[in-house]
Amino acid sequence: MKFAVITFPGSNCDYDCYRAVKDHLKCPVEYIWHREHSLNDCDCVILPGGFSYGDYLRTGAIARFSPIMRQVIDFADKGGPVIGICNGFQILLESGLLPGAMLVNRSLQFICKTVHLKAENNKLPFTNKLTKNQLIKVPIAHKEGNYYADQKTVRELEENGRVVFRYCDSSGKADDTANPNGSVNNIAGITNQQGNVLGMMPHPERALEQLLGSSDGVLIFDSIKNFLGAK
Amino acid sequence: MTKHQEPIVDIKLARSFGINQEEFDSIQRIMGRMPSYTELGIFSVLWSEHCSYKNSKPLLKLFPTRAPQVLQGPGENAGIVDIGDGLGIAMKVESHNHPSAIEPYQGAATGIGGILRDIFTMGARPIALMDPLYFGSLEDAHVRHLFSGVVSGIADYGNCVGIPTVGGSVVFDESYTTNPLVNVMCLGLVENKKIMRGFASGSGNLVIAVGATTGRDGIHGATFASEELSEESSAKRPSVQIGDPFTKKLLLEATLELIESGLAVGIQDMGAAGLTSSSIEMASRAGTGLEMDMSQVPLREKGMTPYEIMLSESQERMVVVAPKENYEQIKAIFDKWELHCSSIGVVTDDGHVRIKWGEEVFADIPVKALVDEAPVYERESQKPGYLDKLKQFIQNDIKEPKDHNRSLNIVLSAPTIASKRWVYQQYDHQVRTNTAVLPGSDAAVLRIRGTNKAIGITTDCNGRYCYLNPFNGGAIAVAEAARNLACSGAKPLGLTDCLNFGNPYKPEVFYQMKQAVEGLAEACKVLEVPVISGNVSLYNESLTHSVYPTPLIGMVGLIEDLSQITTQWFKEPGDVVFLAGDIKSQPDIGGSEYLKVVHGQVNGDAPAIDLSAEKKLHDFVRDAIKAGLVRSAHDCSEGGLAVALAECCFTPPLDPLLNKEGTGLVADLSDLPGRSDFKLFAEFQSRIVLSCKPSDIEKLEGLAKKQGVDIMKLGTVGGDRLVIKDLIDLPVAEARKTWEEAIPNIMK
Amino acid sequence: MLTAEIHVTLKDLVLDPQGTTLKRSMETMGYQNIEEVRMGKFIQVRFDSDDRKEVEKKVDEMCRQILSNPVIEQYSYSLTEGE
Amino acid sequence: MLTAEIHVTLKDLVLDPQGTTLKRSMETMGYQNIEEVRMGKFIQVRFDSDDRKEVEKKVDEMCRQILSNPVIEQYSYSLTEGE
Ligand SMILES: Nc1ncnc2c1ncn2[C@@H]1O[C@H](COP(=O)(O)OP(=O)(O)O)[C@@H](O)[C@H]1O
Ligand SMILES: [Mg+2]
Repeated sequence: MKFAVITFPGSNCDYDCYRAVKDHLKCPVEYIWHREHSLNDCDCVILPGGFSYGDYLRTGAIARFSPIMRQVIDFADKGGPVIGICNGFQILLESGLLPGAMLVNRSLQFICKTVHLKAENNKLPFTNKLTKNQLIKVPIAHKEGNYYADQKTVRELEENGRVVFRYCDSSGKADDTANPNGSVNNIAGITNQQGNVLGMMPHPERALEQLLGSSDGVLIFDSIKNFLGAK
Repeated sequence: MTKHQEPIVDIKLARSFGINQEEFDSIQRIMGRMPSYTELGIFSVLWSEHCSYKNSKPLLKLFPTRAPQVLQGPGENAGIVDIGDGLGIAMKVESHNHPSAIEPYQGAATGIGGILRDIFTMGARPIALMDPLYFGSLEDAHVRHLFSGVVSGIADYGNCVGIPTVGGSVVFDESYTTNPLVNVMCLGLVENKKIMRGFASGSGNLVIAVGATTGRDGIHGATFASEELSEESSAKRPSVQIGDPFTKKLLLEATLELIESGLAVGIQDMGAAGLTSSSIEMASRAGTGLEMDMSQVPLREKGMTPYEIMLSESQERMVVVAPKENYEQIKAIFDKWELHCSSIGVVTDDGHVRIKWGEEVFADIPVKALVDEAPVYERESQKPGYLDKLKQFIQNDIKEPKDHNRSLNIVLSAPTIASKRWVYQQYDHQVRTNTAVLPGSDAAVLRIRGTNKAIGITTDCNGRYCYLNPFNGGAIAVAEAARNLACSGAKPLGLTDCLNFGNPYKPEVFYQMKQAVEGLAEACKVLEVPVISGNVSLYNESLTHSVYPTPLIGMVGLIEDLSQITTQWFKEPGDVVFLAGDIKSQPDIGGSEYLKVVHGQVNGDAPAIDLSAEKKLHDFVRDAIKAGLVRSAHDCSEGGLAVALAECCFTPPLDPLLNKEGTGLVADLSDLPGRSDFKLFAEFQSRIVLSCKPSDIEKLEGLAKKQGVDIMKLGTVGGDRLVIKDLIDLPVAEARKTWEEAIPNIMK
Repeated sequence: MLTAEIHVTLKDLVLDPQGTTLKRSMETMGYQNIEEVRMGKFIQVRFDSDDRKEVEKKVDEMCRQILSNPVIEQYSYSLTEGE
Repeated sequence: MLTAEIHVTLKDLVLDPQGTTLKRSMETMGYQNIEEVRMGKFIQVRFDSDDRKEVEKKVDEMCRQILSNPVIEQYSYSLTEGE
């Protein structure tokens, strides 16, 4: 059960994801440089957060042309689990593995804080340890997390349980005041049709220890391990 | 294109380079002839204030810089202190005041870029940034523009390179209106055996330029930083560059990979004065010489002359010195990170720096004379007249307001006191997943992975105190930093300072500077904190006045055990609240925020400070924390006791407006001396608010007694109101709203 | 020498947070009668080539492939001679 | 109805890191003969007014005051009738 953390020039949560797998899951994990052409038989791909190519032009726009993305797309097409966190989510959008696009936060500011999320789909490789509609506390840290998709796509996502995480308040209400960035329907994370690709703005790898404020991210990492172990 | 025609050198030209007659004479003496144009340029930047510290050197000698834990003191790119386990913390602060005044976003961003380079050049991986900032009043639209620009510049740059900005400070005062202070501090973690220094050693070794290409950016930037801001500043050739955090991130990774590989013998960043200062400093430290061929430097612009190449301040470049046989491997590392790497010269043993273009020599200067004979001035000092006038302040002439709730609300909503969430929420303070205490408490705390230790970090300086009493103000800056660390459970290891002052040629300004430095030095000695690095920023002036003297302190301390990390917030209802430290003196309202925002006066003297009492207090609090007796600890500083108590009640939930339940306070201050409003708002030093479990009261009191520290019970945690008997009674949620929303409301 | 001047703007249906904020701050500064503000990108690409047709093809491809995101953006460009 | 189309670009002497990175990436993607790429802003402001002179004055002022910083940027604009 081996994990790949893809490093693009400018990735900066690659280290945190690597530590999460190594220290928390205690599973083998390797960094894969974006120019590589192979995923080295890894069983799960993590596209980490950060600022690939400095977020220049558009977030994720340049990274999606990195050679390794061909392998990632192949891997996803074959049903392999791929999780994109923050910038990783943005790269998944740009590369077409997930629908929609990111706009700048409506405050136009970068926002770093811990938010409540409601886990609406607990049937995925990434969420099987969560209960349906469970509330978890996970930090966000982004400037372009204002998720946008046209109405048809949003309906499609909503009707098929593809909205995986939604921003909400401590009572689970997902209204506008609980929306940190203006994303459509408070969407914080979505999955593809097959359910093997997850993109989410919040950082579960930052929520693995009470020392750092929350350990709810454990549920997501443990889900993946659980999924891979059962396979 | 090989021929470069150089202008004729004479005193007029020298003056335009900022070199005076006396300096011009010594240059000719050192050279034994008239210098060439390129040579004059080299002298001018190395002898500028920014590089030579010619007006501050005698003062800097006053600082204590040695201690057993100091692995690297001042003189290198950054200082380093030992934290055990074979690890060290590299630390340095820099100012980017002038660029930020004319282009707040890019000015602040490139400031972050510069300070990062100082840290990773030492082989340390940057782990945290801090941003002490000083602006004019937020009532002023231009100040708001500067404030928001600076904050987003820091945010965009720091966030992009992936270094958490874990704390800082923001002060608002009219004295900084047109000349904000934008100081940035970086800390890095280094394996002690991998510390890298800027030495150009080993005759025959290659001098290699790596990173970005060289263009005509910021030529004469180092001298720009040493001039007062004027109308012309903005008309000059763009002296502000566009930050490139992406390339910085690549350079950081490539440099750390290079150091890890052991292929280089010396590395130095190209900061102010670019290739000139980096190469010459490296040669000077190693006692060697250099020969460099400018035609080999990767250029971005056409037709650049040797002079321009030597003085360019293009960002994201480093100089590496390494044996010839390692060159190909080094190049491979920089290729991987898509950065330039080009051999531009060799180390020599004749002690000269020789700048050539092909075979033609453009400069040939003895390194030792260039560095050692840089001018040093003991400037004239004169006590400013305003100081005696302020001493005549009689505090009892201040009318006591009836409604102290109202006063507390005014003080809590003063931007200097109010919550800085608007600022730090824009910073990624968690990336790299080590931040155990996020912004908002006295000191930020980062755990050190692979150990059971953590470090505390804080930045402090109250410029108003330094204005009212430069010596005490300086001492207080150090004391407050150490106090903030003590409150988080950390023992200070070392500090870095940024001396922000006005024009040193004004005797009054030099007086402030001298006194403040003496105060800093005295506090460093008594509190046993060595100075390990620092920076001087002079000429912080607008058309009419100097900024408040602001010797900013950044301090790092060690927490031996993760379980001892302490924060300022009350924890549980029923806990008992104490005031430790100076509980007997009469209050003095001089220099306080209360006097300023409620009574509209900046007057009186800075608070008194007894450094040995301060030291005892810190030791006591740390020992009490170690003994597991302390639930929360918060120092009293700006805003006085009332504000400190309120801040203890403002527990940090996700939603700033939802306070944790039951962390209100019922307190009684009747046993403290002095008038009610002074009791609440006087800014006593050497005071810490502690809370403990009821079952630990005796132990805590016993420890205090044993260590000779006064301690007094103030009240009990509980309820949802902040109650100070007969004086204050406010719902915590309401007070918190006032404090949280003050800055966001202004910045809307 | 040919230079492509490329405009990338948000599609009309997409709300523009930057434009909206800009409009608001202009209004606070006393500017009136502003109906709408939209923020876009202006990209200049200078080619070392004089082959208009070929360059035009390239530019169009660039715009589709990388310079714009069709989910939210539209583009237009023009070619000019010289620097 | 008048619409101002405003271009804000970096001054020629100022290095444009975004443009440089974009150029390098496009080259890696196989685009050749690119001499330089510069990134700028394109701002459209729609006014509910037909007074050209007055609008022009406003736009110029806006450009100087909020849309650009003369230390590093330059601007140009044109006014068109209608939406
Ligand atoms: N510019 C800033 N950037 C990041 N954090 C800040 C900034 N200003 C203040 N903070 C944080 O807000 C908290 C309160 O700051 P301050 O009042 O200066 O603390 P203190 O008085 O204890 O030194 C601290 O945790 C500090 O790190
Ligand atoms: Mg404090």
